[in-house]
Formats: sequence, C-alpha cells, structure tokens
Amino acid sequence: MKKFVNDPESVVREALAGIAAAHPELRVDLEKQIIVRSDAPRNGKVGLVSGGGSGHEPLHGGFVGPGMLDAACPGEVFTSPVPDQILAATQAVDGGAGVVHVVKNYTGDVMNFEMAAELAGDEGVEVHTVLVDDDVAVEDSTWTAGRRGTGATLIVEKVAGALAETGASAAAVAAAGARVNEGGASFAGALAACTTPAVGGCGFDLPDDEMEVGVGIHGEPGRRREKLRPARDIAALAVDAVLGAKPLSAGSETIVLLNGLGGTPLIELYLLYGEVAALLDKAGVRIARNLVGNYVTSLDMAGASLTVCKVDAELLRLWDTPVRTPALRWGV
Amino acid sequence: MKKFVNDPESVVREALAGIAAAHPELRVDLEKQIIVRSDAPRNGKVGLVSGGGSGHEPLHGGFVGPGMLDAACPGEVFTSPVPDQILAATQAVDGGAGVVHVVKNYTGDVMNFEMAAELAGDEGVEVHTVLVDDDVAVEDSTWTAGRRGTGATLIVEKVAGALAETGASAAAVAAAGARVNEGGASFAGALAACTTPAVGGCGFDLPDDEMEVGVGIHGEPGRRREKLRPARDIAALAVDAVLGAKPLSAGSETIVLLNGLGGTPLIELYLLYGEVAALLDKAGVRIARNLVGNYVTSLDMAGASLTVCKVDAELLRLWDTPVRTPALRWGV
Amino acid sequence: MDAALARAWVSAVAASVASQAELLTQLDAAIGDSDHGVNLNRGFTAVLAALDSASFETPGEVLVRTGTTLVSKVGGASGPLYGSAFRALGKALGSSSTVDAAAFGAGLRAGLDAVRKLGGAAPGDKTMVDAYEPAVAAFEKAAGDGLAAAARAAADAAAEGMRATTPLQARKGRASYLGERSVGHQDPGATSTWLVFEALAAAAA
Amino acid sequence: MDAALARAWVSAVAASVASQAELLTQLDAAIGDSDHGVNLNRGFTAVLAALDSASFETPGEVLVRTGTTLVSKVGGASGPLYGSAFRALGKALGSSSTVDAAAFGAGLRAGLDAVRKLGGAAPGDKTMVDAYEPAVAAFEKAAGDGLAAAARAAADAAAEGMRATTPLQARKGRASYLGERSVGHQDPGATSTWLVFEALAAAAA
Ligand SMILES: Nc1ncnc2c1ncn2[C@@H]1O[C@H](COP(=O)(O)OP(=O)(O)O)[C@@H](O)[C@H]1O
Ligand SMILES: Nc1ncnc2c1ncn2[C@@H]1O[C@H](COP(=O)(O)OP(=O)(O)O)[C@@H](O)[C@H]1O
Ligand SMILES: [Mg+2]
Ligand SMILES: [Mg+2]
Ligand SMILES: [Mg+2]
Ligand SMILES: [Mg+2]
Repeated sequence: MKKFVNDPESVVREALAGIAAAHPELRVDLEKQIIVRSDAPRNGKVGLVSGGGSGHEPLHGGFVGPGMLDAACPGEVFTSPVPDQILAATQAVDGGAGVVHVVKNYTGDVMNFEMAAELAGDEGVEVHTVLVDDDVAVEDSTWTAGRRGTGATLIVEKVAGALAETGASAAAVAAAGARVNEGGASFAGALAACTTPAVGGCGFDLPDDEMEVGVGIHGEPGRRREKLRPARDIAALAVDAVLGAKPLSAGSETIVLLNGLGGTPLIELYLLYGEVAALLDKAGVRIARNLVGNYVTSLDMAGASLTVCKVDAELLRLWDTPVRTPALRWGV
Repeated sequence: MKKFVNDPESVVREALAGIAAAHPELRVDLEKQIIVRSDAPRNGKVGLVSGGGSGHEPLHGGFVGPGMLDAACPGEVFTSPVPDQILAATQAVDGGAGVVHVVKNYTGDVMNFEMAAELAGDEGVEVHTVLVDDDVAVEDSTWTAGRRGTGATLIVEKVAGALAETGASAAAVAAAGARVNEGGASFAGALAACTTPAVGGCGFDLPDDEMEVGVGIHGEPGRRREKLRPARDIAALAVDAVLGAKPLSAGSETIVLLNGLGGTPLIELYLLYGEVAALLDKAGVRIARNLVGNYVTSLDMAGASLTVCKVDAELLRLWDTPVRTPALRWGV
Repeated sequence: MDAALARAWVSAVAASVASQAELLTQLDAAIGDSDHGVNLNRGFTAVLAALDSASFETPGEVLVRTGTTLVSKVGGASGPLYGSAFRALGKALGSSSTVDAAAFGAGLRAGLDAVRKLGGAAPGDKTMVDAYEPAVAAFEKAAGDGLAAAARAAADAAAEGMRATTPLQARKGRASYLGERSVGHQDPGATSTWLVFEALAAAAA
Repeated sequence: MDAALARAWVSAVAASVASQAELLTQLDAAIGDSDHGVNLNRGFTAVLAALDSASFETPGEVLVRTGTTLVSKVGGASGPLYGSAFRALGKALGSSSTVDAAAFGAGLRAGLDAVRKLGGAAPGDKTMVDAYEPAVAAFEKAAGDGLAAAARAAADAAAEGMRATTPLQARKGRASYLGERSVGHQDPGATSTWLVFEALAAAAA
C-alpha cells in the first residue's frame, strides 16, 4: 500500500492535526475528533452538524465555516462516527435554537446519529435530522437499505447552512435540507478502485477495459460492470440514470455537481462536464449553477459522479449566499 | 489506458469546452485555445498571461479571473503552448499598458513564449516576462536547463495579478512576480506515475515499496528512487530540501503550499501538511498563509509537492487581496 | 456465568476478532467497504482496556461495559448493533453475580431483539441476524443441559446460519446496494457473530 | 533540389515520424515527458495538410512553410527548434527554384545555427544537435558528390551521432533534470533528427 501516512491506525487523527494547522479559523478538537466553527455556539442560531466516515474529503470538515456547517465529526476511514463524537459536536454548536444533523443514508451513519440525537435529547438539545439519499444507482425499495447519500450532501449542507445563518428555526432548516435532497439525484462510475489505508487493497479489481457503474463512495463494488466506453457515453449513462430516476420538466432550474472521486484529474472532470452540460441542455434542463471538482471523494478512486439537483428561486438564493469554508468559498 | 476521454487527440479541446460550459464568466476561445477574463482587455491595466502544457489543472485556466490572470493558453497535455496561441492571448488582454507573461522554466515553454513575445513586440505590444524556477530538486547550474517552474507559479500569478489590478506598470508587475519566485522553493515526491491520455503508459514504473524523489510535474522520473517511508520522513525530506536550497532566517514569514499532484487524496495532503507545519515551526519559520489541495497537478500522479515562499508585508498584502477565479477565490 | 466467565468470554472474542480481522475485512471487501475486521478489532481492543481498568462484580456489569465501549469505539453499522446487543444482554442479566444458562439464554434473546429493533433486519436479510437468531434458538433449546452444552449448540447453529448467508441476496446494510451481486458471498457480520458464539463455547467449556 | 523534391522529403519525414511516433515517445518516456512522437506527428500531419492546400514554386517556400507550420502546431521544445531549423533552411535557399548540394548544405547549416542559437545546446549536451551537427558536417564534406551522396552521408552521420547520445549525461532539455539518471538512454530528439536525414537520403536517392 502506497500512501502518505505514518500508521494506518492514526491517519484520521493526524489528518485532523493537519486541518488544525492549516485552518486556524476553525476549532479542531483532536481528543473528541470534531471540527467546529470558531464562533460556535451562536446564541439563537440553529447549529448544523454533519459527519460520516473519513476518506471523502473535503466532505465534511472542509465545509465547516460561516454559511455552511457549524461542526463536522469525521469517523475512521469509511466508518461512520460514533455517538460520543456526534454528541460532542452537537453540544459544541448548540446555541439554544436546536441542532440539525445532516446524515447520509448508510445503516451505520443512521444508527450512530440516531443514538447521538437520543443522547442529545436527554441533555435537552432538540435535534432535527435531514437524511440524504440521492444516489439513484441504488433502488429505493424496502428490499435495500435505501439509496445512499452522496453528492447532494454538499448542496444540502450549503443550503441548510445558509438558512441557519438567517436565524431560521431548526425545523425550517431541516425542511430546506430535505427539499434539496428531494430534488437531488446522483450517479457515479469508477475506472479504478480506491486504496484504504488500513487494508491497503481495494474493494474490487477492474480489468483494464472495464468500468464499475453505479458505485458508491466507499470502495464498494457498483451495480454492474461494463466495458469501458468513451466519456460521452458515460456522461449519457449518468444523465439518463439521474433524469430517469427523478424526471425534470423542461425548463427546470438545477444545480449540477460534476464531482471527482479523488483520483481523476480535473481535465477529465471538465471534459465530462462539457458532455453532461450538452446533454442536459438537449433535455431542456437549465443549469443555474455548477461545481466541477473533487468535493465528495472516495479516497483515491478513479471515478466521477454527477449530481443534478432541482432548485427553486429560494434554494438558489440560499446557494448563492456567502460561504467561507476551506473547500467552498464565495462572497466573502 | 483508463480515462474519461473520447479521443486522446481531442482531450484538451473538449476539456476547454467543459470549462466554457462551467464558467460562463470566462471567455473561452476554442479555436485559438485560450481562456480569457470576460472584461479583458481593460484600458490601462497590465494584462497578465500564463500558460503551459495541459494536465496541470487547475493551473493555469483555473486561475483566470479578477485578481489573478487575464488569460491562459493551455497547450497539449504536457506540451507547452505554441506561439500563435500565446500571441492571441497576449493581444486579447492588451489594454495598452503592456502584458506580463508568467512562464515556467522549461525549454519548450521558454522558447514558445519568447517567440510569442517577439511577435507581440512586432505588433506593438510590450511584453515583460517572469520566469518561474522554484523546483529545488533540480540543480541550478549551467549544466542543466535550470530549475523547473512548479508550485510557486500559483503564488507568482496571485501576487502579480493583485498588483496588476492596482494599475501598476508592467515592469512593476513583473518585478513583483520575480520577487515571489526569488523567495520560493519547491520539492515533490511521487508514489505512482501518471497516465497521459495520448500514451496511456507512465513515465516510470515504481515497485510497491519505492517512491520517486524530486519529481517534476510532467511524469518524468525524479532525481532518485528511495524506499517508501512514513509521511513524517517524507515531509522532513521536503522541508530539508527546500530550506537547504533557500535558507530562511528564523522568524521569516512564508506562504506554504502543500500541493497534491492529482491522485493523492486530500486526507493524505492534510496529514502531510501537519507534519510540514510542525517541522517549519521547529525551524523558526512562520507560516503566514497556507493552501492545501490540488493546485499544480500532474494528471493523476500520486504524489505531493511542498512550496515554501518567503514573503514580506507587501507580497502578503497582495496575496490577501480579493480573487475570483474557478480554483482560487476569496474576498469576493 | 459469573463476572470472571463473562470477562473470559469477552477476552476470547477479542482474541478471535484480532486473529480473524483480516478474514472479516476481506469478506467485507467483497460486498461492503472493507472495514468490518478493522472496526471490530478497534472496538474489542478498547473493550479489553476498559475491562482491565476496572473491576466488576457481576457478569451484567462486564457485558454492559463491553457494549457501551463498542458503541463508543466502533462506529459503522456493527458498532451500534453489537454494542446494543451486549448492553441489552448485560442489562437483562440484572445485578446477579451468577446467572444460570436459562437466564443467560434470555439475555441473549434480549440482545437479539435489540439488534433486530435497531437494524430492522429479519432472518434471511443476509446480516448478523442470520447467525444470531439460530444461535439463540439453539442455546435456549439446550439450556437445560447447562451453559457449556448450550453455548456449544449455539456456536454450531451460528456457524450454520453464517454459512447459509452465502446464497442469499442482501436486503440490509451495504451489501444490499449490490443487489444480485451480493449473492455468493458470506456475510461478514454473520461471520463475526459466529466468532462471538464460538468464543462463548470455548470460554464456557 | 527543387520544390517537388522538398515536398517529397517533407512527406517522407512525415511518414517516418508517423510510423516511428511510438518509438520516439518511448524514448522520451525514459528521460523526458513521453510526448516527442506525439508532438512531431501532430506537427507533420499539419505540415502535410498545409503543403497540400497550396502550390509552391521553390524549395525555399516549401521548407519555410514547413517550419512555420511546425512552430504553430508542435509546441514543446521540439516545435520551435525544428520549426526554426526548417524556416532558416528555407530562407537560406532564397527564391531559387532549384539549388545545388552546396547551397543546400549551407541551408542545413543555417538551420543548425538557428537550433543552436535558440536552444543554446552544444554538441555533447545530449540533444538533437548531437545528430544534426555531424550530419551537416558530413553533408558539406560530400556535397561535391551531389545531393544523393551527401544526403546519404549525412544520414549515416546522424545515425552515429544519435547512437553516441546514449552514454551522455544530458545538459539541456528535460533530460537534464535527471542528472546521472539520463545516462544510458538514447536522446529522442537526436533520434528524430536521424529520421529527418534518413528521409532526405531516401527522397534524394
Ligand atoms: N440493518 C442491519 N441489521 C443487522 N445487521 C446489519 C445491518 N446492517 C449491517 N449489518 C451487519 O453489519 C455488517 C457490516 O459491519 P461493518 O462492516 O462493521 O459496518 P459498515 O457496513 O457500516 O461498514 C454486515 O455484514 C451485516 O452483518
Ligand atoms: N535546448 C535544446 N537544444 C536542442 N535540442 C533540445 C533542447 N532541449 C530539448 N531538445 C531536444 O528536444 C527533444 C525533446 O522534444 P519534445 O519531447 O518534443 O519536447 P519537450 O521536451 O518540451 O517535451 C529532446 O530529446 C532534445 O533532443
Ligand atoms: Mg464502514
Ligand atoms: Mg513536452
Ligand atoms: Mg463495512
Ligand atoms: Mg517531451
């Protein structure tokens, strides 16, 4: 296994130390393993907390700051955080107006956040939860753990964070987040698996001429394997999957995220974005805003995901408000 | 070769189309292969142009916009742009106050930019050039093509761009850029080579337990090969190389860039940054500002580079001014 | 069962998880995210430390502490599930300093109920429940023969349940994302549940 | 040499570069950035198109157009260098519709001077100059025997110069970054220069 690490067991803690050094404007608690906005808790402001396994950076720690998250709790690599951590983050940002948890829909995340919410409730902190489940590669049926939370998480966190900044109630912040999730759909493909620090190996091995279609962000195998195809075919596959699962009427306004999974160069992401934009245009979908880059990653996986999120004027306005975090910044 | 491309020959053009779609605030000329700030040329403002081979994204196109570059001309992958392109970019941003070229010190880049400057001169545009040669892995002797331009390029472009915004003369803008370069030193290591779209293969093959030390950003082999070591040793190696080549007196203020070469996950870059920051602190070097992320890449190379750039109050002030580009944005 | 035997059991689980961590992780690589062995090993290492740093009067205390530590150290799906199972088992044993096989069997069922309530998995969903459920049933059935015999029967049933997960299509947890591709792989959680019952049989023998 | 022969030569170079592109790129992978074959192939493909879309009266015109096209299509180090070489050669031939071997030899030397002036490389630096320089010298020496013989001598000298780059340590271009590690590899640019002179010998034969 070839990685810039000292010891696989201490990767998350040591990376947190690096985040602390790089971002003095954040409060990083190495003991509790949480990253907190330095001015938290703010009286009367809803606290916004997210978290999940590490290995998806900049998600979530890179989105902590004014206009977005108040705190993030990174678990071990690809392992959801534990209730203690989530509780510590929740308490650190509770300004008396309640706390909203943004939780990606994975069994482990859901259970650990639920336990933490219960503990927080015992301590008198009202917790609302937004569940993100935008990955349409997974069927949304009672026969599965449900759709995974992936790229739309960033949009949920930005929009909910913007609303929280205005002094809105926890219920309203959670509702806005849920509305984003409702309108969001994602689909990912991979050309090569990732390498986790603890295991070294990969979740799957791909022959040189094949790709995994419908992958998640945890190195797990995808829904199926296909022959590798040109970028334009892969873009069409993703656009079809996304629009197939959540059809958009012509003229719909969207935010589009063309996201790298960590090991794909930006030049390829832009190339893919060009294909996607042309296809969406042909489908009558309007791209009001876009992001191209590595935002919700899967360590060094060579792959990309497309997120298309239907937005109305209010959500778009919330997207546009100033944000100042390590990985997303504008207007300030 | 596994890449999100249609045809290796059209990668750069198609990626440019994606950049055009993603950034309507920029003017992308697919014919001339240049990316131009939409309000260029601005009367009386020095135009700032950079360029180089593609495959280093976001460098340079991702740094076009208010406060930084006026135009970028991307060549083919790892191949410097041609004079026509550079001339077109130069003319597109000439507001009558002259144009400054930021050129990374590679034989091809230097010659093509020189030819373009000559052609621009024939057209009555005064061109000044800042040569960036910060990579201390290469000996700076008459026996080599000189040091390569790598991570410091970003800092040169930010600082020169900030000064150009104030209406300073071309000579002053070039001088500020040169001052940054003078104080900058970089060093890189790689754990795995990159894959170019045209060739598919890699510049070098590394056994599982070795790393290339002193690599550049073009997939070329490094200065030497070593046994893979823990992140803290690699950080020490880079810090020693950088401070060895350009010693800093205790208390020196610096901007530090811990840069990913494209295939290394952010969690590892932060981990490395933590190590580097501790070492610099021990050496009495002050980190006034830092950046951690993929800024000057080498396609999907697994690797990282460290750039330490000594700055004075004026350079720091210029670094801090608002910038609004696809890849670097603050204050606006 | 008394506090010492509870400790011996948990220590045996820890040793077994440590030695089988790679297997568990490999099983998880095939249909999950390659961390099950790493997760449990981190958890049980912390459990050993927690148990070493205190003394316990009752098996219930030992097992509640085990569960609490797992919840706060493991994360993922298996942390809350195993944590809740051990907590529910420990709580069910009450404050007695020794419990008989029947009471212990009831405790195991309380643990199973906790897992099923929290995770919502039914037998056949290709989860740890597929090993846990038959193990509890076998334990209850053999409880009259004493702890050692019941534990042996439970371990054998767990093994069978574990092996029976291979042909199943997953309906819970990460493996469910794979749909039909989950068929043909043994469930990692069912495998670790078998280790837990094997350790019980060994400790009680 | 007349315009037709100049065209034939350039076409032969293009064909040779196309068929040897992979070799050139592989040589560049070892001590450079893996693009020399791709670069020249892109350039000479454009040259063929440029020559096809116009008619030329003199060899000088053909070669100036070749050089100009290379400059504007190749990029990298080899684009300006080869581009300038062909431009300087073409210009040196003036407006004559045929030139003899001596004049052509003088043109080749003008091209070499342009390369040396632009790139600053001396013989022994492990660059295209190491093939170009002996080729020109051999051409000049054999010019009295006519174009065909001179071209043949030049090609052979280029081949020898090319092979002699292998043991050298590079002092110019990307290969110089490698220091001692550049030793033991044949220079890609010297190799393409040999192809250029081989094509000349073939066209003039
Ligand atoms: N809803 C559930 N109910 C019961 N067991 C489950 C459930 N979801 C997952 N599991 C078990 O957890 C195991 C995976 O644990 P682990 O790998 O540690 O967590 P994660 O899936 O979060 O990475 C699975 O093999 C399965 O046996
Ligand atoms: N300064 C120089 N003078 C002469 N030839 C040079 C010089 N620098 C490089 N070359 C030649 O150019 C060749 C590399 O060309 P190419 O790979 O196309 O460009 P780049 O090095 O920019 O990628 C080298 O093999 C060498 O022969
Ligand atoms: Mg996990
Ligand atoms: Mg090149
Ligand atoms: Mg797992
Ligand atoms: Mg080259």
